[in-house]
Order: sequence, then C-alpha cells, then structure tokens
Amino acid sequence: MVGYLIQRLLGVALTLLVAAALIFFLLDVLPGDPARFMLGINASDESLAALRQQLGLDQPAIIRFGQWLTGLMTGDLGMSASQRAPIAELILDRMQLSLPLAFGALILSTLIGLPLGIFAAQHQGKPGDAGLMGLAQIGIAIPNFWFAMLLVVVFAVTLKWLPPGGFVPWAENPSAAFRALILPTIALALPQAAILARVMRTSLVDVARQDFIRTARAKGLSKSQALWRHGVRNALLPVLTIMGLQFAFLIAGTIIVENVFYLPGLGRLTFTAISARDLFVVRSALLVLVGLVVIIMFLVDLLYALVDPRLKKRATP
Amino acid sequence: MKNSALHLAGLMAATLFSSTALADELRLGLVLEPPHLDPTAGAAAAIDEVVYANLFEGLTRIDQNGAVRASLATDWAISDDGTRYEFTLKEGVTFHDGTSFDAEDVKFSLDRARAEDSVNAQKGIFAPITKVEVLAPNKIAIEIANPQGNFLFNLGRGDAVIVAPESAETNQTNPVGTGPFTFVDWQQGSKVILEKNPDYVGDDVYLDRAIFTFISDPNAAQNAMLAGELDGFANFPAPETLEIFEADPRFNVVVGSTEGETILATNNKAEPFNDLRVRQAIAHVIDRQAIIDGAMFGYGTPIGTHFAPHHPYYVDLLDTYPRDIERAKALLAEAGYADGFKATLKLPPPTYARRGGQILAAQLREIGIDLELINVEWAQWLEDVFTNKDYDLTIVSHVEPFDIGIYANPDYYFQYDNKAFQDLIATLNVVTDDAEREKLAQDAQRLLSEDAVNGYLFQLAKTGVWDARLSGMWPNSPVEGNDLTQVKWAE
Amino acid sequence: MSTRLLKAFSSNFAHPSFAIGFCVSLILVAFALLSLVWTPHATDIVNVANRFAAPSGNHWFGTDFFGRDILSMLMAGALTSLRVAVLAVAIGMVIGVPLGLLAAGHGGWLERLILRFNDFVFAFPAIITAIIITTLFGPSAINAMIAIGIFNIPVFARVARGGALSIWTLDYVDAARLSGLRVWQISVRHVLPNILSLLIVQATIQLSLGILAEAGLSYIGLGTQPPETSLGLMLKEAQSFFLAYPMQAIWPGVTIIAFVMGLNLMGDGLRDQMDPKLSKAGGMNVTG
Amino acid sequence: MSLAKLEQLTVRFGDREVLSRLDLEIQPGAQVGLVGESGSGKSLTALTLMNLLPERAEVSGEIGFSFDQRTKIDAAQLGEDLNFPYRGAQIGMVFQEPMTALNPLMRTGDQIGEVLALHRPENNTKAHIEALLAEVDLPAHMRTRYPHELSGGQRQRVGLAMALAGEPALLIADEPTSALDMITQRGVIDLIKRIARERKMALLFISHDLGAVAALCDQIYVLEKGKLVEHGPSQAILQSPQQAYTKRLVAAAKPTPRPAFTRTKSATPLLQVNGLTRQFRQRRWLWQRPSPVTAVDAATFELHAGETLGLVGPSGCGKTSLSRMIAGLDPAQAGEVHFDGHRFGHKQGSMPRAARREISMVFQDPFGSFDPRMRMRDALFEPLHLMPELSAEQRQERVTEAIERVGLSTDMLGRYPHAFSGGQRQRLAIARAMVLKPKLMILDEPVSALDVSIRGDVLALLHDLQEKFGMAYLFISHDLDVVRTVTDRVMVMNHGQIVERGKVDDVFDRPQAEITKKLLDARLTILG
Repeated sequence: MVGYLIQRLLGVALTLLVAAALIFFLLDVLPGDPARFMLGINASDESLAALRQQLGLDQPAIIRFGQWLTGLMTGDLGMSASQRAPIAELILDRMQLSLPLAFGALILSTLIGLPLGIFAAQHQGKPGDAGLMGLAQIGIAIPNFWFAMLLVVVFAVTLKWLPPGGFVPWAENPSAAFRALILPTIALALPQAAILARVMRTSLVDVARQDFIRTARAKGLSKSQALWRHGVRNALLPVLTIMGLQFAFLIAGTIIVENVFYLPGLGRLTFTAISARDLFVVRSALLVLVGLVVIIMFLVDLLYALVDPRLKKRATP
Repeated sequence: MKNSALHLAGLMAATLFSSTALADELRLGLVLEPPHLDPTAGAAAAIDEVVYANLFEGLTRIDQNGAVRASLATDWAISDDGTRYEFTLKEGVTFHDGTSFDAEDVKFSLDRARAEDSVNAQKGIFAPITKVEVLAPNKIAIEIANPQGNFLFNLGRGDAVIVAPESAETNQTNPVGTGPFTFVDWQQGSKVILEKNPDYVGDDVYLDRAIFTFISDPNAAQNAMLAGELDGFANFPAPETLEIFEADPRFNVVVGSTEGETILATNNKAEPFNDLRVRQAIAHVIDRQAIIDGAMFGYGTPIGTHFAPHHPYYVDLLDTYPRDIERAKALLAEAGYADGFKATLKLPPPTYARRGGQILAAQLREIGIDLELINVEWAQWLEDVFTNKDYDLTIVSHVEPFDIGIYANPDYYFQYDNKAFQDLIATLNVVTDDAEREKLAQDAQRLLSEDAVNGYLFQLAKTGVWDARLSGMWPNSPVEGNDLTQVKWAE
Repeated sequence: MSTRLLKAFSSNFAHPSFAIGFCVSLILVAFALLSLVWTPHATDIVNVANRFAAPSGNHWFGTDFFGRDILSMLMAGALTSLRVAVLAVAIGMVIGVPLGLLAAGHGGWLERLILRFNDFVFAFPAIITAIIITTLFGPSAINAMIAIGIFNIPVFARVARGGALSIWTLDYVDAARLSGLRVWQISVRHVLPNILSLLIVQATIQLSLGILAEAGLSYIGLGTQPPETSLGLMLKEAQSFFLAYPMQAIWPGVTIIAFVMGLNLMGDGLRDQMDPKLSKAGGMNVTG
Repeated sequence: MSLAKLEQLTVRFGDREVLSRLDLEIQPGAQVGLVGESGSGKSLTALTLMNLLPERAEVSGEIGFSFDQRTKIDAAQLGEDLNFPYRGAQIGMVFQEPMTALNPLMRTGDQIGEVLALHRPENNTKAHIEALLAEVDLPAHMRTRYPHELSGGQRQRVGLAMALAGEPALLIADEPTSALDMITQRGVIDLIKRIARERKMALLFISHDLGAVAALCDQIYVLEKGKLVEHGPSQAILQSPQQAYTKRLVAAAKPTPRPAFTRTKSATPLLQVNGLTRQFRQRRWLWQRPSPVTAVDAATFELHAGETLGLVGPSGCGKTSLSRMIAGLDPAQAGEVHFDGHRFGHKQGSMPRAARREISMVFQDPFGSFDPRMRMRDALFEPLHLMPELSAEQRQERVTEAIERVGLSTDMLGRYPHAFSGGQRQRLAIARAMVLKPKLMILDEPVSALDVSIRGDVLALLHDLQEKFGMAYLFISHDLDVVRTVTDRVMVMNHGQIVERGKVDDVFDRPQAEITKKLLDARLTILG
C-alpha cells in the first residue's frame, strides 16, 4: 500500500510538473505587456521600463520558469503584477471560497444523487424510477449557469431568502459566508446529483443482476436486504470513478457560477488577471485548478484501492 | 422527506434572512475592482472610483460641476505670467496613520510624481513643473515652464493627490491619505471598506461606513440591487436593465454625463482611411441615435466632435455630415471604392463597443463597407491598437476630461497629422484668457469634425441607480471618482 | 453504418425514449442546418425600433434586444452550437480513436505513455484549456471548439482502447495475426468496425456535452462572440433582460435542454441495444 | 413422504413457456440429478424451489415441502411477498460461477457468517465458521481471505460452506462444477457426495453433463425444452435410455468415436523446440525488479512432418502459451524454435514472414474465431496476404479448394459468420487454416465446443486432410479420450513444464507423472 502510494504520488508530481511547464511556456509566448496595461495609455517609456524591471520581465524565460517552480515549492509565488499583492496570498484567499464551493457541491450532490439512484434502482421500471430518471435527464441537460440564474430570481430577488451573490470572508462572519454559498452550491450540485443518480442507478441495476446478489438471496436475504448489504458497496465502485471525473466538471462549474453570483473565487481571479495581462497570477491560478483536479483523481484512486480489496496488489495503476 | 425539506426551508428563511443596511452605511457597487489603491501609481479609473476625495485629497479638487475647488490648499495666488503658483495649506491636518501633513509632503508628492522613475500614469500633468519650493510649513510654491490653462484642474485630479513619504510605498494595499474616510479592509475580489475619519479637519461626512462591492456582471449587479444587497451604483453597468429600476419606486435612476467621448477611432494613416472622402462617407452613414438606442438603450448624448456636450466650450457639430446614404456612396465612389471595401473593427470589452460595433457594422454595410468584427481584451487592445497602431477602426470611449489635445500628437494611435490643428492646440495650451480659450477650443472642435478624423458617436452617459432615500450622489462625473462626502440617508 | 447499429436503430423505435430522443435531435439538427440556406429573417440586421416585440405572425417567438427575429437567431445559434459540438467530437475522434487503437494494439511502453497522456489531459477540464487558448488567441467559437475537442481526445481514446482491448482477446484477431496482418491493419480491418457502434454512442453523448460546454464557455465569454450567435451566447445576452423579458432567456435555454436531452436519450437507447460487455467500456463515460 | 415435490409446475415468460407441467419429487436424503442442455428449464426448476424466480415469470402448479411440517404452496403465489422461510435454512444452494457468485468486497468468513446470523445465530462463531471450512476441505485461515484471493475450486468450496451453514435438509447444486477444470471438478463432486452422505442431506444436482450426474445421483430426471423427457433410477437411464434425446445424451457422455487415423511420419523433424520459455513479468512497484511468473518453462520437443502430437494438461498448465509461441503470436523469453529451416525465438526475434505461411491455427471457439463484421469470403482470403505472389485467379482457386475440402460450397461465402452453425464455422476455420497449405497446423481444442455428434465428423475431416496433404498437427486438448484417438505421441504439461511424454498408449496405460494419473482419474465419462 505504501509502495502504491509513493508510486502514485510520483505520478501526480510528474503530471503537475508537465502541466506547469505547459502552462508556463504557453502563456509566456503571449503578446501584451503587463506593464503597459498597468500604467495605462499615457504612460511614458521610462515608467514602463522601470516597472518591467521591477517585475522581472527582463529575464529569460527558462530562468523565470525555474524561479516559478522554486516559488511553487516554497509557497512564494511572487507579487501580482497588477494587484501588487503576494500571489500565494491572493490564491489562498480565493480558495476559501472555491474549495468550500466545489467540495460542498461534491458532498451535496453525493447526498442527493446516491440515495435517489439507489431508490430508482430498487424501484426499477416502476413510476418512481421513471419519474426520477426523467428529472435526472432534465437535470443533466440544464446548463448550470441558467439554473443558477433561475435560483437567483426565485430565492434572492423574489423571495429574498438568500443573498443573490457576493461573499463575506469566513473569518468575518461565518454564517453570512455560509449563506452566500448556499445558492451557488445548489446550482452546482443539482445537475451533478442528476448525473450521479443516473450512474448510481445504472451501476446498482447492473450489480443487482450479478450472481453474488442471487447467492445472497439464496442465503435467505430479501431483495432489498441483498441490495443494501451486498449491492450498494459494489455499485459504488464505478460511481467513485465517475465522481473523480465529475470533480473536474465541478471545478469548471465553480468558475462559471462564480460569474452568476459575483463570487471572488479562483475563476474570478483568473479572469481579472487575464484582462490585466497579469500572467504571474494566471499561471499560478491555472496550475492550482489543475492541481486540484489531479489531487482529487489521486484521492479517488486511493479510495478505490481502499474500498476494493482486489486492487490492493494491482501492479501498475 | 418532503416535510423535512419544507422545515429546512422555513429554518433558512427564519435564521438566514438577508441583512439590511445599517443606518449610516452605504453599500455602493462598482463594475471593476481596482488593481491596487494608489491613485498616483496606476491608470485604472477604478482606483479613483474608490479613493478620490474619500481617502486621498490633492491641493485642489474638482466639484460635481467640474469646477476647481480648494482642498488641502485653502488659497492660492498665480503670478502675472502664469508660471508661478503659491498655495496656502490647510493646517492641523494629519494623515490617517497619524503623521502630520505639511508643505514637505506636498513637495515629496509632486517630486515623486515627476521623478524619472515615477510610475505615475499621468506624468504629463507634472511635466511642466520646473520647481517645487517649500516656503513655510503651510506655504508652497510651484513653478512651471509655460503658462497652463488647466493646471489647477489637473492638480485636482486623482493622480495628483498628496501622499506621505512614510506611507507612499504601501499605499497600494494600505492607502493612507488625508481624506474624510479611512481605509479599513480590502477583501480581494470582493469589496473595499472605508470608515469615517474622526480626526478629519473640515466638514464632517454623513456616512459612518462605506463599502464598495465589485460586480462586473450586469445581471449580477441587477440582482444585487433588487435583492437589497446594495444601495446603489454610481454608474450602473447595464443600461438595458434601467427600465426595471425606473419602474421601481425604491430606486432613483439618475442619468448624467461623463467625460467619455465614445468614438469610432480611425487609423488615419491606413488605407483607405487616409482618404478624407472615405472618412466623410463613414461620417455620413453613421446613425448616432440608432447606436445610442441599440447599444446604450437610449442613454447617451450624440456628439459631432471630440468634446463633452456639457462643457461650456462645446459646439454642436452634429450636422457637419448629416446622415445621407447617397452622398456617402458618392464619396466612396469618388475615392475609388464604388463597390465598398473590407476592413476590420477591433472591439474592446465594454458593451458600448461590442454592441455598438454590431450596429455600426450593419450601418456601414449599407454603403458596401464590410467590417470584420474582432473582439479584443483591453490588454490586447492596448498592445495592438494603441501601441502598435495595428488596426483599421475601433470603438472606444476617451474618458479623460478636456482631452482634445491628443489630436495634436501625430504619433497618437489615430495618426492624425494636421499642422493647423497642432498650432491651435499649442496656442490653447498657453492661453489663459477664457474667451480666447473658448474660441480656440471651438475652432479645434470644428476642424476635427470637418476632417472626420474619427467617427464621433456619443457622450457616454453616467447612469446612476441608487436607493431613493439617498442624497448627495454625483449625477455627473467630471472627474473619475465617487465623492461620498455629501452623501447621506434621508431621515 | 454498422448493421448492428442499424438494427439497434430500428428495434429501438419501440423504446419510447429513444424514439423521442431521435426525433427531437433530428428536428433540431434539421432546424439548425436549415439556417445555412434560409432563416425567416436576416440575423445581421439591427432594428432597434422593433426590439422586444411580442410573438406575432411575423416573429413567431418575438424579437430580441436588437430587434432580430428570435426564431431566426435560435436557428443560427443552434447551428453554431451544433458545429462547435460536432467538430469537437471530430477532433476527439480523429485523434483519440487512433491513440486508443494504438494503445490497445501495441501495448507496452506506448500504451503506458498514452494512458499517462490521457490522465494528463483529463486534468485539464475544457474550461481551463479554453482559458489558456483564450489568453493566447482571444475568445471565439473556434477556440471553444478546440478546447472541447481536446477534452474529447482522452474520452474517445479511452473508449476505443477499452473496446479494442476486448476485441484483441478474441480468436479472430489471432487468426488475422497468423495471416500476417500488422497491428495497424488489424486495428483498421477488425477492431475499428467492431467498436464503431460503441464510438457512435459515445459520440452522441459527447455531442450533447459539447453543446452544454459551448453554452458554458460562451456564457463566461470564452466562446462564441457577437456578431456570431450561439445558444449559449443568446442566453448570456438575454440574461440582463431576464426580469423584464423572461422569454428572451427561456427560448435558448429550452432549446439547449431539448437538444441535450434528445441526444442523451438517443445515446441511451443505442447503448441499451449494444453488447452489454462492450458497452461497459464506454459506460464509464456517461458524462464524459 | 417426499421432502420436496413439484406438481404440474409450469413457468411462462410472456408467450414463451419455459417449463411445462413438470412433476418432480425428492425424497429425504436422496440424490436427484436433473439433466438437460442450456435452456431446458433445469435452472428455473431450482429457482422455483428457492422462490427466486424473476418477477416477470408467470407460474402455476403446486409445490410441496415437508421439512418440520407439511406445506403446500400454490406456485402462483411465489414471489417476494410470499412468506418463504426455507431459503438458506432448509434449502441451501450452490451456483455455477465461482468467479462471480461471491461478493468480491467481503471476506469469505463474513459471507458464511451472514448465513449463520440469519438462520443459526447461536452458531455464528469463529470456531463454527472454521469448522464449516474444514468440512469443505479448506484451511481455517481462508476465513479472512477475499474471494479474488482464492482459486475457482476454493471459491466453489466456500459457496458450498455457505449453503451448508444453514444446515439444510435439501442442497441444490446448479452446475456447480461446469466452470472448473477436470481435476477440480472431480474433487468438488466427490466432496458433495461425501457431505451429502455424512449429513444425510437430500441433493438436487443440476448439470448438462450426464457423466457428472451419473457419478453422484441415484435418480435422474431428463429435461428437454421445458418438458420432462424421462426419469428413473440412474442405472436404468444410463443403461437403457428410452427416449431418443436421452440416448443422445448418454452417447455424448461416452468417449468420442475413434476415426481411423493412420500414423505416417517422416524421419526429419519439422519443428524443433529448444528450451522455449514464456514469462509474464509482474512488476509491483516502479523500483522493484520485476518478478517473473513462468507460464512455460524451457519446453523442448520435436515434431515430425505428417505427425500428430498431442498436448494435454490441466487448465493453466501452459499448453496454450506454448502453442502461441510456436505460432509466433507471443514472444518467448528464452529458447528458440527451428521450424522448416527458419529459426526464431528469444534471441532470433519474432517469426520470419516466410515461416508464417507454413503454420496455421484452428481455435476452440468457432464463434470467436471469425470477425462478426466481415463476410466469410474476406475472412478466408485474409491469410493470402502472406502470398502476394499469387494472382487473383490463383487466390480464388485456393479458397475454392479449401472450401470444398471441408465439405462446404462457395456460394455461402457472401454471408456473415452469424449465418453459420457452430459445426460449419469450425469447418470454415479449418478451411481458413488450409488456404495456405501449411506444413504445421496447431489445433487448440478444435472440437471441445462442438456438439458430440459433430465432433466425430470434424475429427474425420482433420484426419482426411492430413492424409491428403501430409500436414503435421499439434493437437491440444483437455479431453484425454480425444487425444488418445487422434495422436501418435502425447506430451503432458503441468505448471509450465512438460512432465511426461511418449507414445500415446504408453502414457495413458502406464502413466508415470502424478498429474497424468490425476487427469485420467478425473474423467467422468460413462464407460461401457
């Protein structure tokens, strides 16, 4: 197990290194001068040169890449060119929104999706199943930002139960921060829950057809006992894989709903930085986003190995 | 299951109801978040929109009508030749960090702004200064090379505010000024919080606390207002939604004007726009009202030249080239483009450009000019259009006050090189007599209009939306900023 | 088209959800393609005086903020969305399927390399790729298409590899090897035809995801740009009028939902008809 | 008084009647066999007794049990809602697939314990579970294993322990050994036999294999397409079957008829295999040296032109791996092959193209050996890739000849594989192997998947071809009787090694190696 862990961790590190190189060198060839953008259209050449030197833009790319990598290790990502604040701080600051949002949606979608999927599988072919799966089809087809828009109109603008957007830091007012995240989390989670419910149902229906469920029933268990005791855990395995993949979509989703709810998340940080040509921030933020996806996939793999005894001695991932 | 869901909803409604504003708190929405908070080290208007007149003060200040008023300088005298200014400073003033304010701070600020390594975005303002001299702790003299018609106005702009040597370097994240509000917190990506300065020397402000919240998405802005999360937007980002607010008695919609001349900027050196007849043809075909209606939902004042209509020197030149398709076609034919031609139109992000561009393209198609619309981000616009002049046409709003002088620079991105115009501006810059200045400015306006240097579209409106119980908000913005000193809630 | 697929097609019409999905998709595709040659009104005119017109005989769904006919815009928008999704699927298939076949056929280090590459690309959700591309080249429908297409590559590579691996264990592949056929010849002659239906099912699913992804990217400004139109862009533009003119946002939203649901129902129906063992390989990608 | 009784049991799925009016009776302690081909309804009979029929089944008839007391159940009442306390308690069941019948995520001890908790909670102890494992000949430590850590036979024993845990009066075994190899199968059958005797438990043993049933049961029921064909004491059924169907089954269980193979061979070896070794390298972690698992360990033998060499061994012994290396399908990790003047193997690299046209192969499964998407014609032309020098006409001639040789006509070639029967496909597979007129043909279980009646024909065809063209055969089979009939010499493999070789009669009559003896003992054919 430890060996497997180390090997997978090396894989994660390699993936991140390649991702870092890709992001850095792609963005490095960009046109556009951050200094010019910061100082505006009437800035003089001397001020521009002064700022460029201050930002380290006059060094060769490979050296700057090395510096960036070192920075990634030590947590010192340098200063934002446009916002004049330490990048690591900016990113950490945004994470207090993006992480709870993504993970909250992951948890909520699991809490909604899995029980509904199990329910539908147990009532396969009955009206409850058909109704739920119909809803799930709609849930999958709804663009999440559009759904978010509807939520805002109903719960914020009309009913005024919840704020239509914005964010208060946790440290300042935890309950307000929580409140601010309710609608975005729902907007993200429900379409995901629809997907999970479908996957869970399909998987459980598949498992229910398998021989060991019949064996369990031959022991004297009722149908639903057999499904709960033997089916659900087995059915969760493929669902776990999907959840790992879904996380990538959740990360993408947070970037989109941040826009609807004007939340200061990583997506917003990235977009602001792009329009300011603040590549220092863009590359670090992108790498953090990619890193999140990679790490979650790694965790899912790990969980999979923990849940499924068959994988413990798997040779290569 | 269903019951518990209802119960949960009820619970949320009971415990999590949205907060309402404190009595003397103002929550103002801004479209763009400032990159930092030092107005002397950046061009972004968003900086001034937070700090101008609230956190930082200059020697002079601009009032809501665009007039120059006393600020840190209570009084001044100008020498007869117009090259030496002597200011008397307000006494007892301290910076927010407790350090005292005197003439040395003024000298430091101005010298810093005009220094070689200065990163001030408006270095031009300080270029004429030859000498800054401390006469006494409360007296300072500034000498300039030539007389400047709008020197006092310029000193009242955000770029010329007075900072303290102790805090100048950290103003970007922790701004320390002399204004009636002090800086409390900046939640990156979200908001900036200011509080009343108890030690302020001068008229007390009414508000105890001001929160600037950054919302770039027009729809989110609208929702935030409707849900009561914000008290107002000094300049609401989406004119199309104003009718909702106009119909709602909770809100006041105040339409003022800005210093933003929105123009179809034209590369006067690029084929075929170097031909006056082509530019005239375009001028003949532009339907300004249709653009204002379509892109800005009717908010905006048509302009015939590069000048703000609310300015006393403004001349109405809307009819220099009245809309006349036949005439436009004839001019094109004369210029050798009877079948029209293809060109590009680069559009920066704001709505006026993106939507206006589509309408303009539809209009120019009437005379056979086929525009390829290219959307660009600001940085790319600055690089391609502004710096490298690699463009045919673009739509942009020039938001600096009294900036007709840019046409005198042949290297400016319009690439307009007219000796007569350059002479006019040179004279205007040194003349101080008002009547004479007016005549020169009007001549300059006419010349631009007749040369059809650019397509002149409209003056950007300032569409303010705020709580009907608020007073003291500026309807116009003669200078970049949101002056909150007079803002108060109705009893 | 493979016979099995044809069979799945005809036998599935008994299956009501497949029939609905197929008809809805077909109507919407026809509707989109029609806009190539004809729309009720031109979409590049601006008639501000006539904006937000209510539905009428002339404008069935009314007009938008520029006074353009919403039906015509929907048709043109559906075409852009469809084009982005189709080309993204094409990118994914043209690159992903050979990679998957290669991995399954060659095995060894090449397979490991391709699997690593797959994992790597999976770490870049379309939106991140789109951000990078947009930062480099500016936003456009083409960039959205490339970003979604890149994301489709590992999806198809995975499905193709999974399907191909199960084909490679069969005796007829050995028979072909004994006949002296090389790996690529076997992949083309024997493997590809046998996993084609699997790929087609995956393609319908990626198509529906592509339409959704295009909408999302256009919504945050990374996708289609005016004066082009797409369903996602229409939603974005309609958003600010939502309170005053809700129908502006309802029409494109409903069109997206119908399109995506139609394709998904169709894909599900086809999948149900497939060899259950084979479809497992693709089953993991219900959501791409 | 019977322990369990079915009267006039009829099961329908929609219009399809899958069991009609079946009467069946099991006396306490009796061993009853239920025989029939797949689809004959024998599994449904078992599921009826367990009340595990699929929900959409429509059932009529009566079921009687007399465990503690007599019960009669109207079969129409069967279903999830029926109070049915016997499942797992009075009736235990073992299923066919050892790979899938156990929950992969649960330790075996826990799976057994689950039955105890349900029906014998007082016995739910570690000691009792270990005693149950001991009863099925498994060591106590198996309790903490997961199913994937066990072999097929071990899993089937765990399944048996689970079925026994409730101390049933009736054990139903549904094809419990069909998925196992011969030796394991024999072990499991003997085990069931012993336990049934010791526990004085009634047994309903379901199988398609009359041999297996004959080894276990004293009563036999024969089912065909849902109808009871014949039943009676085992001896009577086996010795004097009355119905045609039963006669066929009995014949099938007897050794395959022997076609008269002539045994000519040349003196020069066509194929020489020297120290051929196949290893699967398993590397657990990146930095570990891979530890090889040896599938074939230094196989050395020769094969003469025109000779038929048999290769037998239990499943997993490496016989298929060896043949694949010789055919050039898999690389060798050591050793070499001299074939018809060509050399290949570990050092020499893969098989030269010129050698390819001299070797062909016929596979076991006639359904998997043709691409379902390719017309038969194209499949038969495919080997001619190796003979680019032939003209189109010559190619056509070759294919026509091959087709006619296997007794089929060319006008069927436009069809896809699914349009042919299993026997036809195997003939076509032989035709495909013949197209190149190779010197060596590897036959990997060429008749195992075929109906008994067809086996003889196919073997005769192979014999015929060998006579005409003088090909050498490497004949791989687990069926010792077939090997004995068709081969000259035989090799026995076990754990990757050739453990015994010699003239076929010498080996079979005087086996030396342990595995050969076991293989011979495990045969379940009805002799006589």
